[in-house]
Amino acid sequence: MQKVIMGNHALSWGALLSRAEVIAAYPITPQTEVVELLSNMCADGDLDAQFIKVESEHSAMAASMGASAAGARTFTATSAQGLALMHEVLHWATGARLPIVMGNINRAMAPPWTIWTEQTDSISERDTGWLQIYTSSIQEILDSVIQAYKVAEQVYLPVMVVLDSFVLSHTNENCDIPDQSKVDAYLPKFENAYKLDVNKPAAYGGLTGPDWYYELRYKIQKDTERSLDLFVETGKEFGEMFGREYGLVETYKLDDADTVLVSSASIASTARPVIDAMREEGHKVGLIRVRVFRPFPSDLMRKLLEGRKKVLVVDRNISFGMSGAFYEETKAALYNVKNSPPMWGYIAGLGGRDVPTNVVRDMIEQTMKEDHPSGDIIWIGVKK
Amino acid sequence: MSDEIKWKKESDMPLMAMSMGRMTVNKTGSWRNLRPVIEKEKCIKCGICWKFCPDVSIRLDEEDYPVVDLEFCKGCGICAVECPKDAITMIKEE
Amino acid sequence: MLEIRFHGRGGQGTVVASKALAFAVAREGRFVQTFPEYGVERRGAPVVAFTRIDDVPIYIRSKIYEPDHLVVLEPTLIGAIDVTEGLKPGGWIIINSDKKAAEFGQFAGFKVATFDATSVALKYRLGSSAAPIVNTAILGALSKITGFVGIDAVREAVREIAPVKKDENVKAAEEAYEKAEAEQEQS
Amino acid sequence: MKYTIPAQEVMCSGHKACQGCGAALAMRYALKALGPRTIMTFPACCWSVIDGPFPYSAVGVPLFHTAFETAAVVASGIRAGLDARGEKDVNVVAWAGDGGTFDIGIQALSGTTERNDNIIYVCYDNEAYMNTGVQRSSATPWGAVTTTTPPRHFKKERKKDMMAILAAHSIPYTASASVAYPEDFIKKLNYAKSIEGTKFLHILATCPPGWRSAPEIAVQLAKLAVQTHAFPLYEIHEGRYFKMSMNPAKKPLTDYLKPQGRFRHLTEEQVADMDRMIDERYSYLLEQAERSKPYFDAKKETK
Repeated sequence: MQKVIMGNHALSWGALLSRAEVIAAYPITPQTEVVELLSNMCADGDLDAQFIKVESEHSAMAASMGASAAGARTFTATSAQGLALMHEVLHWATGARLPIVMGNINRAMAPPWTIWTEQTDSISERDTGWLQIYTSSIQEILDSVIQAYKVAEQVYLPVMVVLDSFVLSHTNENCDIPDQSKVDAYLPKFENAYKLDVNKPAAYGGLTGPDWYYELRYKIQKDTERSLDLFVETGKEFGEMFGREYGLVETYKLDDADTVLVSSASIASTARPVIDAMREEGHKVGLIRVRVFRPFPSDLMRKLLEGRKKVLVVDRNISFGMSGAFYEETKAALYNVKNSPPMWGYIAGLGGRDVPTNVVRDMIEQTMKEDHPSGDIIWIGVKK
Repeated sequence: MSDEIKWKKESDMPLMAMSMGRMTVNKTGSWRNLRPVIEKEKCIKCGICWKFCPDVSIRLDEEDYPVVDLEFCKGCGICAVECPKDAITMIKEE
Repeated sequence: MLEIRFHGRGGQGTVVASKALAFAVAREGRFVQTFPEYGVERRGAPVVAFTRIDDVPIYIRSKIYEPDHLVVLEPTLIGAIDVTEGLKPGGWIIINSDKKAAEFGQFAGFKVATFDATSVALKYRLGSSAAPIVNTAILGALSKITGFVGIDAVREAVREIAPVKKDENVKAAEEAYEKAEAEQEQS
Repeated sequence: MKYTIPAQEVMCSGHKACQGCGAALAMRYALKALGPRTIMTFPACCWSVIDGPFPYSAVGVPLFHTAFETAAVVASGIRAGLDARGEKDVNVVAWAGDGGTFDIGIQALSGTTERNDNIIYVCYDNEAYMNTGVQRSSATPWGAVTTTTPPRHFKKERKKDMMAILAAHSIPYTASASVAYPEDFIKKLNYAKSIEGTKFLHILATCPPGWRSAPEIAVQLAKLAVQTHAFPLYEIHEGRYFKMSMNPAKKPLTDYLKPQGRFRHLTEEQVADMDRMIDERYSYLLEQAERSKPYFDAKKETK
């Protein structure tokens, strides 16, 4: 079914089509439409789910943990301050190996009060063990929720589907809403082998000393690494069934590119017409949109970037005292590589500052002009 | 399910910290300084000592006399205090 | 790609107008993208919304700085803000107004068309007399004047998007479509 | 022998509770009432340790260890998960200490209670943060010494009235119970099991190390708390109707305080002050119970 829907509703539709059994959520701008539509879907009987209207995001995640531990497919969504409030229990969900899927709308952190987009909220949670998908279109948001469950339930790890505040969350676009029967075939009912079961009583998460905690962490890392292949596999399978294939990254006009722009989410989307325009002028520029940020596809990035002339990474987030996260990770992935290209790290669009095509172009041109980056962090468009 | 679990490598373990056995592997009898001794003659088989044992270490035999499971009894002495007939005495462990 | 900017006041249905246009265009099989300029503006404050239309998927995800066309739902905004900022020469300016297009002499270099959407909205009791919701009427007028989208698609889109008074909203769009004239003032 | 409490043992020996632990007794009784078709969740509390380290457990029912402030809402989540999967006949129990209930967990507990989610919340109250080494909580009684309220600055605030806070949410059932009265305790849990909605049980659980008392008198102390009216046993139905579970003739407060090191510093005057506070609260409860009589009489008649 073709529909024009907003990014937030794409999350709701994703949860509906995935047949989420429990939803626990708390409203926060700019996420509210996600929970509003889900409430209505439940009230109308379109979605047969238990909806727990909790009193905080912390409880949204805690309730999700309980429901997921009981074996139910569980969905929640939040943003910024809400995500930060969840921080402790985000770790818990990972350690307890709960395949929860959560939408996070990238909103800049306060203070000052703000509601506009920036990735620092979800980037701050990159070490919680949540797998993270950064989306760049309304369609991709919906599709990613369904794929997220497929991956989460194989590795028993939670997945965050991330989208830009307003630029995606409140943008309406054409979206194909797949048939439920096809989604059911792609994503069958889930039987959690480790659920709380009165017939097989077990305690989960009991005190664990240094003798085995280390191995439990090793297992999380191994399964996180395994999820790389699963994202590729499930993305391919998705393509076969629905005609839209997804991978760890999306490349555009990359083959012979000597200058490569690496970015994510909506900035990477806006970069496409810029690449088109510059290609027409004869510049060998290409694009990598990083879609899966956790786990970071280091091998793939090495393969794609090794031997290029120049790489610029555009981050809509900042790790104060260092640089942007996508830049850090890309640089780290390329460090032990022989033909590691020089890398420019731009910070753009913090707090929802618009990043139109001319700004993207400025960053590419500056990179092309310079032989080497002047530092680890390049601010673009600061009013000085 | 009360056997001690001995893993050699991470692949022996479950995915997460999930219990695979019961705490009866933990012989708490070693915590004890004082040991309850029951004088059968005084016992009226009321079951109060059984009832108030926090360590589930007193069972009642076929004749309803209490038997202390010294493998687990921590020697707290509640049974001795609660016994209405003073039939239980706490004596020093050797 | 066509880029259209909508100007109105909070509560008038400006954002819905931009969405309804996108919904209608999508029904004709084209690609659309629509979004409001997001702020925390409350009822009565000036608001802006955008719609992009193309025959191929739309990747650009920034605001529209140089729109091809404008829709002004609230004529009193003209003068209060520079509605034509960035407007490409020769672009349409569709204004909800009972005045003649010729009376907007300040818009030299653009194609101006007016339509009294407020009267139509009031006739069908859309919104209140203090705050009539003019979006469905202006959309009917836009369909007729610019031909960006057919009235059939507008009808369906309005029915889909109107939260209440679906029939009245459809009638408002239809009536606007019938009455609107592509009178232009070019100088 | 005629058992006055169920013979079945779900909890096993070998757990890591201190000698004479009231919390261990509380769990033993609770599981006798609840039976094996029960799922529990523990926030950080003594029972996080008592249950035993990975890969072992003592409770004998499925258990989800959770973050300190989340017990109630994790229970809500478990219930929703079970409901979504059609597993209706399982008791879902949040089992938390006083810190996790009165302090850090009160927000989630209030949320669960306001939604009236169908769970049983048991607070085993040992009147301080015993698991971290006896720091004061808002459940610590007036006059008590803890490691953060030393004798010269003993706790000067009254114990938070958690029962009243819960009752103010209009939940179907709140009750206090004691490890010294297992029959009453089990009866209350059985009632809680039989009704829908959020049920809250407030259990006084003796803590010999934290109260600085001898382990062998753990049950005696719990009994004295009731007999001196320091910890009255009562129920609140539907958030409004009070019922005393027992109304013992008052024993001297010093009988309860003397054996506990945590009250040893109190002067006679201070004990008298404490006694007044206890009497004040007790007479309030009696008044409420008196006022509620017609409700329970009518209930009896309809039965």
